[in-house]
Amino acid sequence: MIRVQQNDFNVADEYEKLANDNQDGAVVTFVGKVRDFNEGLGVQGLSLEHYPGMTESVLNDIEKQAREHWPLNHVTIIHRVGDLTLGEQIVFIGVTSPHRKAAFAACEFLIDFLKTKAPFWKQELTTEGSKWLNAKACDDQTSQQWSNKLNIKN
Amino acid sequence: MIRVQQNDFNVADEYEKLANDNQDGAVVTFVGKVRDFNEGLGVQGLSLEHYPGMTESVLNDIEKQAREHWPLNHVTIIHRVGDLTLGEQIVFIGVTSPHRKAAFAACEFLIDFLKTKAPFWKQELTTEGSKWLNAKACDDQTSQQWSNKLNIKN
Amino acid sequence: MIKVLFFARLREQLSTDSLQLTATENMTTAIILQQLAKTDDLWAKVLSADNLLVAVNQEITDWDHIVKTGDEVAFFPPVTGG
Amino acid sequence: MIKVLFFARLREQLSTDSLQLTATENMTTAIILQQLAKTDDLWAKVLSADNLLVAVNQEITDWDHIVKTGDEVAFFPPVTGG
Repeated sequence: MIRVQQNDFNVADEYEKLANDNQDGAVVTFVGKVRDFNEGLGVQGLSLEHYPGMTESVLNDIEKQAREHWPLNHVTIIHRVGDLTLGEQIVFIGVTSPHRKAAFAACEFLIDFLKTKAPFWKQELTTEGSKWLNAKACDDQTSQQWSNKLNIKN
Repeated sequence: MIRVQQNDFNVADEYEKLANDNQDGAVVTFVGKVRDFNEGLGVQGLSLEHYPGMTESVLNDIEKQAREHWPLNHVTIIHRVGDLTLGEQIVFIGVTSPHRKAAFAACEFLIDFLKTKAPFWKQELTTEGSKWLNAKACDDQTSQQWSNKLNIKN
Repeated sequence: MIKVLFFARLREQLSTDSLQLTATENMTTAIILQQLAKTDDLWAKVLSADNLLVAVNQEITDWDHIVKTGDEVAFFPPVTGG
Repeated sequence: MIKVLFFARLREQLSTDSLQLTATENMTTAIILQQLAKTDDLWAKVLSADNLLVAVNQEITDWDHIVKTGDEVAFFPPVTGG
């Protein structure tokens, strides 16, 4: 299940939906939040822009790739757009699998690929004004490492 | 926070307690559940025994090791004992960190080490009677791989 | 016609979120970029950023991708979501 | 005295969860195991399982660990939690 939305999500509700299956021994979730530091400036919030249509199609593709590599049952990807304040939730990734290693690997793969492939852009609202964030080289490297390991063509 | 208990835990409550800190950009949780297959027999439930006192001390030690290797903020480990039926939750591991990679690595480390170091024993209640589970060699290997990688003495 | 979209920093710097272009034969994504860069000094500067990405019909692609009429072409900086 | 505990399959097979032993000089965990194995054929068989683990004072240890009076020694099969 893939959703791109302005509204906040509720982790408890998403967990309930993911975890109702008795075939799954493992449920792994990741939540990314707006934290109060980045490159040394006091962050007061974020504004998130995306490319409607392409975002959903990239997220679907990433999910498909994960399912090709690991035995997954339920997959949930939720990403928020619009203005977010300090401490707010940005992204939820949840996966279930009969096997714990698969669940961990797929969850981390999904967020790593989302960060380098999905068309979202963050603008930081700091005490010194707003500014677009630069992509992190380390995120690119991480995604490249997965690609090499799983033999995925970028 | 470490707890060994007969009662079920509520993931929503545990998530709330973990995720209330604005310094943390990442929250990773793992839930292990009783699943309906293992070695080919119809599993109806599990009975979990432990070594009171030693269990808590091992879990504290594992948490301490994780904190030495990754910048973690909140850590929650909950493991249930006693009788559990199909689909019930067995174990909860939750970690928060400023960094997502640290949160993922620490969460997986904690469950991998719990599985090979903490004195819990599972008895499967199947349609053909109850039987003690055997330890999996792959769990031992996983924990050995962490030890080599992080230079931990077993 | 080809629909061209700009996102994030690019959209802000150009004060433009979309425009239309007429397709010509063998028009690659690189040719579109060069053509747009001729608009004025600002566009030339903004569109010369060396880490620009391009998508055709909502899929990331290369600079030698040939664009046809009806296609949607988007230019944007590296993504920073999650 | 030394307190000896058994867990899981071991506890069931021996029908015993704990017992007391008198400490002797240079008594290692291996010596305790050998001494317990002399109880009868059942104990000899159960305690000869090659994957037994031993903990002294709630910490996993080796078979040459010297045990003193007041110590708590536990024998159990490989753990299977989580």
